[in-house]
Amino acid sequence: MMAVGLHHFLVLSALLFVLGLLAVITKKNAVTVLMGIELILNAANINFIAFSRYVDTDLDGQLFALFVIITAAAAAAVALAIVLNIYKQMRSVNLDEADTLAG
Amino acid sequence: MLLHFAAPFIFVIVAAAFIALNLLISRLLQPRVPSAGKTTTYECGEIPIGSSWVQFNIRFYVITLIFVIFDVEIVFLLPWAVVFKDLGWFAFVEVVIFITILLVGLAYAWRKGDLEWDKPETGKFAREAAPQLFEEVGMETRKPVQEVTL
Amino acid sequence: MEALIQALQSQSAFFSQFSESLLALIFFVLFGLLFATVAAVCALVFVYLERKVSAHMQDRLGPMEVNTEIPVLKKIGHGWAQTLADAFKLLLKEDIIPDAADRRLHLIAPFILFAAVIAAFAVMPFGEKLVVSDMNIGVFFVLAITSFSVIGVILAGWASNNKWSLLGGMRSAAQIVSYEIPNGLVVLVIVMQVGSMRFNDIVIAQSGGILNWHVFQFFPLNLIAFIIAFLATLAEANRAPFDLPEAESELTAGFATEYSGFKWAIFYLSEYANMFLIGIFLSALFLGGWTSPFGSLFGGFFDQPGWQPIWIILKAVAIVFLQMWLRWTLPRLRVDQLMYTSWKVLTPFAFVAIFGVGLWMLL
Amino acid sequence: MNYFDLTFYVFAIGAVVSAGMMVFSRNLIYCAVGLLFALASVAGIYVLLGADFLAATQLMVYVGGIVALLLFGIMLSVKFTGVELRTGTLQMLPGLMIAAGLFLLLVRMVFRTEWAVNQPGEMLPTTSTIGKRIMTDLLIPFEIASILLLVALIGAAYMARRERT
Repeated sequence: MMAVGLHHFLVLSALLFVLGLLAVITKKNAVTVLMGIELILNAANINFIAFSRYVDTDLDGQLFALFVIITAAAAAAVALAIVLNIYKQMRSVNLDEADTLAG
Repeated sequence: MLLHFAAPFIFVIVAAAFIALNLLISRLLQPRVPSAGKTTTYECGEIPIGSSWVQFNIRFYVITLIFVIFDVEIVFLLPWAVVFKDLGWFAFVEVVIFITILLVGLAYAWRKGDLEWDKPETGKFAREAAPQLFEEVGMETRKPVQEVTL
Repeated sequence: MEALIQALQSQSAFFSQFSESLLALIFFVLFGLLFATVAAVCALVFVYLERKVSAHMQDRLGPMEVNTEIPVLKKIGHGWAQTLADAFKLLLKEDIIPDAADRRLHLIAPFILFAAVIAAFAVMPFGEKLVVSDMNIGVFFVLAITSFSVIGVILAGWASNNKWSLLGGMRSAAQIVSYEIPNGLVVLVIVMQVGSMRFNDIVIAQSGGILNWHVFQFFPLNLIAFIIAFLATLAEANRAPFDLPEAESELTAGFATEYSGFKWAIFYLSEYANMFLIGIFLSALFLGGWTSPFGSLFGGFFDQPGWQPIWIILKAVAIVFLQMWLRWTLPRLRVDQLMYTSWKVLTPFAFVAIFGVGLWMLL
Repeated sequence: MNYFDLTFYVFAIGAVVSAGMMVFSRNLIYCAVGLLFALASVAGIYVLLGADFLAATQLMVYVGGIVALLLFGIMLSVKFTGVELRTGTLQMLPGLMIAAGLFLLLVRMVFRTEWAVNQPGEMLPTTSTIGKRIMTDLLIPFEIASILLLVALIGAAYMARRERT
């Protein structure tokens, strides 16, 4: 087993990314899909920070990750508000049932 | 630097082990006589109606939402606060703009009543229900209690 | 901590055969155990103290009289045995889990609450050298790790599947998140003045006597900040007059309603450990931490390293006493007043303090 | 194996197992708890990469903020009986196949690429550097972030409030 380096972090990130993607494509419930998106963003952040440590040794990657976290917070807030509105309209948050566009 | 972060991590593990050990000791010492009455959900002696996993007031969500936005703001301001002494006026003006923009959000939530919780109406009982009650028992109706404003 | 390990390695042949990381690991485990035990003992002492304080303030009889029959110990009096008896009683009590509850989450919730508080103790400065981990983001770390308690409270409330628990958990979570904002903002005020988030830097910036403490700087802005921090931490710990989540008359015992035996005790361990943590946190930020109030008055006698832990613990206990005093003096707030205090009073004043201190420093 | 590697594997396994719990659990609250532990483990990974400030940010924003928000979101959007607190899954088998394929592709890419790896230096505190960068060359994103947060606050509060009236 080789010493932990860039590759280990990238593989971990890839694993978390596909798990997040799996949640997004297979779950019915909108809140769980949102959780999957958060996991994907975290996987991307691991990549940013790993590159900022091992490849480009200044803090660009970390700063990018900081802005990603902030955008994720804003996105989660708005997305949950939308989910609550869908629930109010349809009495369900299952995405396969939310197929009407008319208000 | 890693050592600095190892300490809290190990503290978490030790704290968990500490609780687990105590729970185990407690488990060995305690009597275990479960009965239907004991393991019923507590509802002041009544038999519980329905599950408690019910829907909640939307206000909880709105308050948490405002919290998340301001939490992010604090995270952004901490690095600024660390370097504030070195940077001076320029950084101060930037942050004043930053905070002012977010204060607009707070003012909006304030104005729209998102920060209000349902207020109990003081004096409602004395005004509406009490006179009728007094009348029923044949007592003299009293003046409503002076409303207390806080 | 590194200095201590290196000193040990250079001093003794026995220690020098181990690597530095291994020694650090052992130290952390020992200190973790120490703090977990201290938290437990703290809870016992503080429960005793709370009973005494309440007994004196409200002229109660019970806590003053409970005693053992052993003649020598009986002489001590003052109801010293009651808390000890409580501790044994809680260990011996049956742990009842309701059938309707979610057993796994019901078990996890107290772990989260307790572990978060103990982890925060790792960065607390008990002296210049007496700090387990003098992290460069210390203050921020405390803010971050204590936010776990929101999750613990929601999970405890939800897992019990009881209406009182759930309502108590929700209220508690809303209260904690509301008061975390003013708390974080006043921490900013201090970080601005010091230019560092390391606890020891913050404490050293206040050395040289009582007048250099942050409370008395930038008068009255820092005093306002201290009051905001005190009220916000009081509310985050769910202490009276902000103890709505466990308002006995309406919610039985809040999120702890369905907990019994030792699991219930863990909530109380966490609460009292949290009070002590708040005491140390506030005294490090505002009241000079481990520095003495006398400065060079007695030839610097009270500034010797041996006094440092005594000073900070004295200050922390004084703050804990203040919290108890408030509990037995003030009535409980209503929910709408609670939200009003946080968002419409404390948060705007915290912003005023930030702007004011910033302008003052620049002018 | 040294302590760094050991800690990495602890956090990596922790993150993957809890992410798996999030994906495969049917109970919504368990999903949220899985996400919680995955995010906390990722914070540990950040520390191992020398990102101290970001690790604390991760705990503060994700654990204290977003997970709490998600928990409230779950509790606000379930039906009254508690039975509905479950989430169904669709097309699990094709989903698994796509995910496995994508994972293999990513791993292949990771090992095929010649990364220009530098020898990582000593880990230094990052906060003051982040503060200086935000105040100088990242000034515009910093101010735009405040507008983004303002818009998110107003928009989300407006949409959530519609239910009340």
